[in-house]
Amino acid sequence: MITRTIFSGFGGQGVLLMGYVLCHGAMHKGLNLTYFPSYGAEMRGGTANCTVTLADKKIASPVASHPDILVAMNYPSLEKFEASIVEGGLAVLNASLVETDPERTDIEVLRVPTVELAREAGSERGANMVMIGAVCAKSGMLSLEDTIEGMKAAMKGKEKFFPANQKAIERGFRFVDEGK
Amino acid sequence: MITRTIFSGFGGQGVLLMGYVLCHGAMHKGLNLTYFPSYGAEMRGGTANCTVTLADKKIASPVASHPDILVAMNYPSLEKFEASIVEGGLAVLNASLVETDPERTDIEVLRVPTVELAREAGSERGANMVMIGAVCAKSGMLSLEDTIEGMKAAMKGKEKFFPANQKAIERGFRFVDEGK
Amino acid sequence: MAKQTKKGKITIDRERCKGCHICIEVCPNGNIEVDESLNAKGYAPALFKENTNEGEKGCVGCAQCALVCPEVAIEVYRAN
Amino acid sequence: MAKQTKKGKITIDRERCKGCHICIEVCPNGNIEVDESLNAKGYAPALFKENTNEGEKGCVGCAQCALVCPEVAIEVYRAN
Amino acid sequence: MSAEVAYKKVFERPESLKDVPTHYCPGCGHSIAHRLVAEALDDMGLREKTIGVPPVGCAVLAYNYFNFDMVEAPHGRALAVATGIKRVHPDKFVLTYQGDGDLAAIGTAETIHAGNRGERISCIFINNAIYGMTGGQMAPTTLLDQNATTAPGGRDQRLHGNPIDITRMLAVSDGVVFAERCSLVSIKDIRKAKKAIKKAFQTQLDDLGFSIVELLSPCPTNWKMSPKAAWAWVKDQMTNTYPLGVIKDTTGYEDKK
Amino acid sequence: MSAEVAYKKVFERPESLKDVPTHYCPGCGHSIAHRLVAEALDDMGLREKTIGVPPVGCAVLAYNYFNFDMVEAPHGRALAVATGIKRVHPDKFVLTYQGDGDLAAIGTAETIHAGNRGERISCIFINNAIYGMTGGQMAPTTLLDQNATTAPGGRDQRLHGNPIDITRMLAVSDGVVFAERCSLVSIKDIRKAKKAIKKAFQTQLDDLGFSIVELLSPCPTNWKMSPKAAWAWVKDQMTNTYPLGVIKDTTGYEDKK
Amino acid sequence: MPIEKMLMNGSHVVGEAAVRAGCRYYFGYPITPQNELPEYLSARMLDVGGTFIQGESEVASINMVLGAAVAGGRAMTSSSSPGISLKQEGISYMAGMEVPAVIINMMRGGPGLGNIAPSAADYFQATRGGGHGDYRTPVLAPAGSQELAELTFLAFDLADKYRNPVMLLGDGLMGQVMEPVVFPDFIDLDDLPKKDWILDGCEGREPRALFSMLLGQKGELYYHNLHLHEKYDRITAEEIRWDAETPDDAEMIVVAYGTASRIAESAIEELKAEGFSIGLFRPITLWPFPKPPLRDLAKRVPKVAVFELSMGQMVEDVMLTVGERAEIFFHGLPGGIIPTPAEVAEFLRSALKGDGKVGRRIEV
Amino acid sequence: MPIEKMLMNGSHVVGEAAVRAGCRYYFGYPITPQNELPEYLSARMLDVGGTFIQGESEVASINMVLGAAVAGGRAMTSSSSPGISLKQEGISYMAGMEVPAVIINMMRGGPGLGNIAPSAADYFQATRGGGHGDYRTPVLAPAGSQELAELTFLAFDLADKYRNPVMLLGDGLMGQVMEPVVFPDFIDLDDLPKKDWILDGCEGREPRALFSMLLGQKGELYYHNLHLHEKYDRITAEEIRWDAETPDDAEMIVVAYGTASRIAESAIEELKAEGFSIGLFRPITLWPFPKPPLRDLAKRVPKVAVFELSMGQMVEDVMLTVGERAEIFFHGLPGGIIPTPAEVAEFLRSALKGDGKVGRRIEV
Ligand SMILES: Cc1ncc(C[n+]2csc(CCOP(=O)(O)OP(=O)(O)O)c2C)c(N)n1
Ligand SMILES: Cc1ncc(C[n+]2csc(CCOP(=O)(O)OP(=O)(O)O)c2C)c(N)n1
Ligand code: SF4
Ligand code: SF4
Ligand code: SF4
Ligand code: SF4
Ligand code: SF4
Ligand code: SF4
Ligand SMILES: [Mg+2]
Ligand SMILES: [Mg+2]
Repeated sequence: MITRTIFSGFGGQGVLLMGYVLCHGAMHKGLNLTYFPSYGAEMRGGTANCTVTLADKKIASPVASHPDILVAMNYPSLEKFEASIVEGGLAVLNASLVETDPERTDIEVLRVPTVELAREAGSERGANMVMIGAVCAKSGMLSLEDTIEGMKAAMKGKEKFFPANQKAIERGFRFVDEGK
Repeated sequence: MITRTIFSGFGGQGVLLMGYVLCHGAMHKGLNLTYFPSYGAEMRGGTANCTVTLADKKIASPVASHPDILVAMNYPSLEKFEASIVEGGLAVLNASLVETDPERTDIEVLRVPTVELAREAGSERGANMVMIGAVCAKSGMLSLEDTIEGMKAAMKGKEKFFPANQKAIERGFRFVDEGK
Repeated sequence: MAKQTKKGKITIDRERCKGCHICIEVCPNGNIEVDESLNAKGYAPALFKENTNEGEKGCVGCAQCALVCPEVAIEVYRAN
Repeated sequence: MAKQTKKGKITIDRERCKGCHICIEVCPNGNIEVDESLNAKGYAPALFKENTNEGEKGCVGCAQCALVCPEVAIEVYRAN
Repeated sequence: MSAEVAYKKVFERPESLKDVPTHYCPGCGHSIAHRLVAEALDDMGLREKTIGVPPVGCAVLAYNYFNFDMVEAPHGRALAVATGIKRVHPDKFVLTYQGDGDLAAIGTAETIHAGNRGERISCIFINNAIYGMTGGQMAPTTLLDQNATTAPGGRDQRLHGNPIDITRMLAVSDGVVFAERCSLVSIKDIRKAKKAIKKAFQTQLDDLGFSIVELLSPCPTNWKMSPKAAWAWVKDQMTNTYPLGVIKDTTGYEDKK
Repeated sequence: MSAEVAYKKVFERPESLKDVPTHYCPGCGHSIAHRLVAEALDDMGLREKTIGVPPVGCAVLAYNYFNFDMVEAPHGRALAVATGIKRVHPDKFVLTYQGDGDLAAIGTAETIHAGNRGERISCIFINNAIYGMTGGQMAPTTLLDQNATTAPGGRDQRLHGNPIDITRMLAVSDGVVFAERCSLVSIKDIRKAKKAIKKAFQTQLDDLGFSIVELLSPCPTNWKMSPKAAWAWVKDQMTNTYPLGVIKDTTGYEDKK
Repeated sequence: MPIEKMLMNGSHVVGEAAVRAGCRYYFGYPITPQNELPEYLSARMLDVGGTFIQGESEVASINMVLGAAVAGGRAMTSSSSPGISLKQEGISYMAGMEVPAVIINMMRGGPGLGNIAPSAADYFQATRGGGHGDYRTPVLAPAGSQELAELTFLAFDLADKYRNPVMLLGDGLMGQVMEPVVFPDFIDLDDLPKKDWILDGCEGREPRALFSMLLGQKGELYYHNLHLHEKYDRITAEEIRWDAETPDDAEMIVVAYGTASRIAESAIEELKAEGFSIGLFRPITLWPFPKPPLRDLAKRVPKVAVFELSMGQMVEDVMLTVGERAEIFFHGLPGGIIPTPAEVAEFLRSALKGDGKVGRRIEV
Repeated sequence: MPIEKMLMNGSHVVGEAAVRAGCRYYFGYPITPQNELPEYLSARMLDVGGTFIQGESEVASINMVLGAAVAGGRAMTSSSSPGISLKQEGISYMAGMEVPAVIINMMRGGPGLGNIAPSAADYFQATRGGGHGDYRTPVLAPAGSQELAELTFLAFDLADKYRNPVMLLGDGLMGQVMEPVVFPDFIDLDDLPKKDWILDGCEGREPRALFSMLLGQKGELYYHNLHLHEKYDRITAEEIRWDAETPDDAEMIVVAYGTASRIAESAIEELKAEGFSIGLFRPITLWPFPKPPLRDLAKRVPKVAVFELSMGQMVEDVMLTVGERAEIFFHGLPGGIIPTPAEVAEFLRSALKGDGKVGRRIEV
């Protein structure tokens, strides 16, 4: 099994953190992984993205020509990566910012109203945590427990945010399970 | 025809100038030539030497493994280069400083009392000019005229020394011609 | 609140503006405010108060805001 | 000319000496001279005047010569 | 209504500055310094004879913003490159625009010697006490106790030495005829800075020697402050270590007046 | 006869100087500077804890003459090399011995920043206003109108700039706690120089900071003068451009007395 | 205790590994994309009582390393391409004086300032000696975080074993990527063999001198160079390292190192899925280049495909190794972009077909 | 007028030739064995109204050259091995920015400070780019004073023609040796093609910018490198130069350049006198290396003997050219001594016998 996920969005949307949470969750689960953040050439204020690869065997390239999953937190991200998703792949869209649907019909699409759900869960700032929860739930990459563990490991030192983040992650899982 | 000459002696004995005179004389005569002064590694106050190669054809190496002529202005020079002279080659020794004779018997030897002859010719400082005169006369590399032209070209800008040097060179030639 | 002729006025290029809000700091007459609606780059740009409330001095065209604006996003006009 | 006991004396390593002759310059009592016979390196070394003429003060062991000698070729002795 | 009144423009973008957005962060001093340099060149009619050398630093892209000839110099070598240019075009106006790491760290030798040779070059020195472009490492100009990514816990005198005052070192050379330190964080300071820049430029036109204007400049991003706080930090902290004012002036301009 | 009198030796070669001939020219200041450094180390009992860094310059072979550990540094980098050594052995005594080209030209940045960091290193700076080893090219310290093989007709201010005074530049840094300029061309000067060297060494032992002693030193060969004339030239010419004396002293030693 | 996996980016991995390998002296000047390394060490050295100095330049930094190493410390510096160019004189001196040290080059795209996207265009500089003179430095090319850690250890050991500078050649991408790493244990500095050549003051022994200038008239420099080359021959004989997976029926082997080898590996997986039989030969030591094992492979595999993040540098070593034993194909990407497995797969298909659509055939 | 022969040492020859070739801007830092060159130019530039600046360092000097060249002048610098190492970053920038300039390297023995006896151990650095990134600089290797003069002219012309730095690779011996030289006439600077890319103020035109940093997301750096390599391919196709004298019945050809080729020539004369038939192949451009002509020769001559003043650098280009077409023998002398024809003759005899007594057989 090998799964390549690209997280993409504005600088401020906590995109890299989402990938980081997924990585730590996968470590906790005992998977191999690589985490490749975009860097450099993209200058200040631009969009950020990272590629996370999970596998039960050795991972070759940390760069993905064709991601299995695209997590698009804004529209430019969808535009940029839609074409590269593998046939039958998954696109998880931040419904709060991305109105339009992908053009491709050969991929599955999940729309997550991250901001609204986060507000419900306590604070809009948890939008990215809602998203990672939804992504893990939908893709089955991580269980709820592993995801929460991943969040805790990824945010070591910032313990005061754990409860709020956990709520948001759980909300993301519930959204997938209950469809709302 | 190709003739390789090594001039060697103390720093102060005008060794490089002798070679320089020979070069300019040869240029005047229309020969090809290369001039290779020792440099660098030998540090201050040490001995100086230069290799002059004259030929009527293109000259390959400016470095001589086996000189045809050695001009030794002091004993260390004889010691250093004697072995390398070609069979049947010529060693011209500064008799004023070099008492001992070469060990080799397969080379011709000319002993020139440069200081005494220079004194005769006007000034001890002309010892190196006496020597170059003797060397050219003995080897036939240059005529008296070419040698004097060479001296003038080599010392361009120092015209005031021309007459004294010319005397010394002539004395060197006479020494070879007349054997005294 | 009454509209009134001002000695001066400024225009702010809201897309060029990076929302550092230094201009707001320096305007002696408080004629600039924060525009909460973000610009394309995601900054909250500065907004010139076209209208001044009773007692407010209004823009005098002193150009201090423009002088400090790092983005050269402000042009200043003075009534002649 | 008469030999006489001197307050001081120096020894000059003539082979180490490079004939800069600064010592000759600084000796307050003119006790050092140039040795015209060259040393192995071809320098005219400094020579200590063992004997002093009438009226000459002679070496006092002040070590000024040694202090300036670049080659550390001079050792100085003083009578006790 | 204001529409009825006629207005005339009293402040607009100088011609020496292209009408394009910059990549600088909000509240960055580079942007203001760029405008001042451009205004000075406009005022003095120098744009078309100017050749500028930007640094490697946050201002590396200055050639995208300035509206005159420019050439990129390797990090720290702007003044060596400028020296080559000026010797070919003594009749043209040559300026360098450099950061504190570029000018006072890797470029120390080039800076000191261009000044000492009295090269007819004007140097704009942006001192923000940090390595901006590379992400906030300690600069030789970083203040004591100031945080930097390579000075965890703040700059420590014993470990890192004191903030360097290279402008005062330059002032030791006779070849340096004008050196002033200004800041960019108040109306008054900005006006002063522009005057200093024009004076520095004048020394080159008058063939007097090397001139430098050091500009204390906020870097909100790497100082991890709001623009407002950064501007205040320059005024309250930086100027203690780097007092403002003329450091050297042998132009004799004042006397002439 | 003097033989009858007993004499005791009052001046001999210091232990820190090997008993071998040097390659220096007659009347060269390097030789005297070597002796003074050696005497100072002997007097202070430092020989066995000393690590020295010679320059690339005429003194490149100093490791053949000094009787303690030494490592060759690339040209101009002695103070960077010494910094590495001192950080590994803070308890050892580290000195550099550098020429004016080495320290004030190619090594400018290393010099300025070692001083600014206040490295606990003592620097002996031999200023002979010329590139000796390479055969008399102009140094940054070459005096105006002084001849050099790369300054035909003498150093020209407009072409080459003024002689650099790097020791005064160094003095700008707080990390530099002691800087004195001495010369080597008279009994008095030589005695002064030795005192200065010992004081510079003491600052390192007391962990105060960076210290430098600049020694105006004759180069008869490349000045094309007799040793006597060269010594006189230092006194009459060099000291005008480079006045002797203490340039900086924040050791507080005097107060303590 | 349980082996603990750590998740950190490549630059931090090198920093942590260096500290565990006994490095206590770091000197460097910032440059992207390797700033995370000095940043990490600026804090880490405080923990372990080591020295971190941000030099005033790369030139100063490499010479501080020289000084610290000569004083007996395990010392290192790091930079990226332009900064490494500035260190060449210092590296040549260290090689000449036989001073051990570790130099990290997290390559970026060039020439000049270029940009910081992954690139491997400093192969010639690293393996042929960008500095002057006849010297060599072992060059280690990790292909992932675990190897970054292990080869950092190896770099310090080789440096001390042969008294020679050693270079670790990574790239910007490697410095950014995070993978779980299991670090080797801290070495005990006291366990390291004592160095009898270092400078620490001559108390109780004869003074020592270290230098690279050899003026002697008896050919001292000549003989020193012969001595150095005997050492280089020993290193060549004893220290080559590589990684190879080659099916017995392989139609082709791909030669690639570092990040390029990771991309190539994925491309090979693609082609295997398409039914091709392809091997991968990954040099780990770039100098000495693992010639014997590659030459043996070339005897039984008809095609060799070389993929580099440069316009063609390592390919020369492949040519010098393979000669005419196999067909050689090359595809190179100059810096500036992030390479993808898809593009490499294209090249491999083209090489298999020999249609020359992507990359080119190389004639020796 | 009669062609006048001049007798001056090699360093002066380069200086005079540079001035005649229109060079008016020299920037350099002293280093033996090439000081006679800057010394000559410090005076000569005053005559011709040019600029001579002794930079504060090699790094400063190469960047002054960059500035002068960007401003449109014919500019040059010179140094010897350690100084050239320090110029590598600057050379990489000039290559990246396509700035024409001439760099003279009068090689000395290394590594490190070494000594100033003739050596040719900077071949790799010169031909493979000692600097970072994928770039090349044409490298010209004169073998005597006349060629020093002519190739100095060529260097400036190639630099301008291709907007690229060009290196002239000599050695200390060549700089000291005097041979009669006939100089080409002074060129008229106004005859040179106008440069439409230089910086001289934007009066009456759009401002220009020159830079090597290419951050663009569309692969600007990638395409720039492709552009550079098209240029390098053009140079490789059009500019190779060599000198060959090969009897039809040659048993062996000797490959050597620069001073080594002069020594080898004398050795060959010795062996010819002994009745052997031996040719000499002398590369004049080291990059691009004259592969086609050498490869043709290798097809008909059974043995190739390579002689270098290094431990073996150019020999790699010979191997890459000759492959297995001929037996390759190598003999190298590291720096530090003055090589003699006698020793080379020994090597050639040994190579002819194939007894491996002197030098060694090279397997590709
Ligand atoms: C030779 C070299 N070394 C290091 C770098 C990396 N680098 C780029 S800019 C910079 C320093 C930036 O700081 P500063 O000069 O103060 O300019 P700022 O960004 O603060 O305006 C450094 C170290 C480089 N590009 N080249
Ligand atoms: C990188 C490098 N550049 C240049 C040189 C050549 N070089 C050797 S010593 C020297 C300068 C000598 O002058 P100085 O430092 O004043 O020492 P001095 O000989 O006068 O005592 C130079 C330029 C070198 N060895 N290495
Ligand atoms: S100063 Fe300029 S950039 Fe800042 S907020 Fe005001 S208008 Fe915007
Ligand atoms: S011009 Fe003056 S008054 Fe008007 S907005 Fe700007 S600062 Fe305020
Ligand atoms: S000072 Fe020393 S070297 Fe000079 S002459 Fe006197 S003894 Fe000789
Ligand atoms: S010790 Fe004094 S008196 Fe004696 S020779 Fe020396 S200088 Fe003269
Ligand atoms: S990092 Fe600092 S200096 Fe650079 S642009 Fe941002 S604020 Fe300005
Ligand atoms: S050249 Fe000058 S500095 Fe060098 S040894 Fe001779 S006199 Fe001393
Ligand atoms: Mg800065
Ligand atoms: Mg000097």
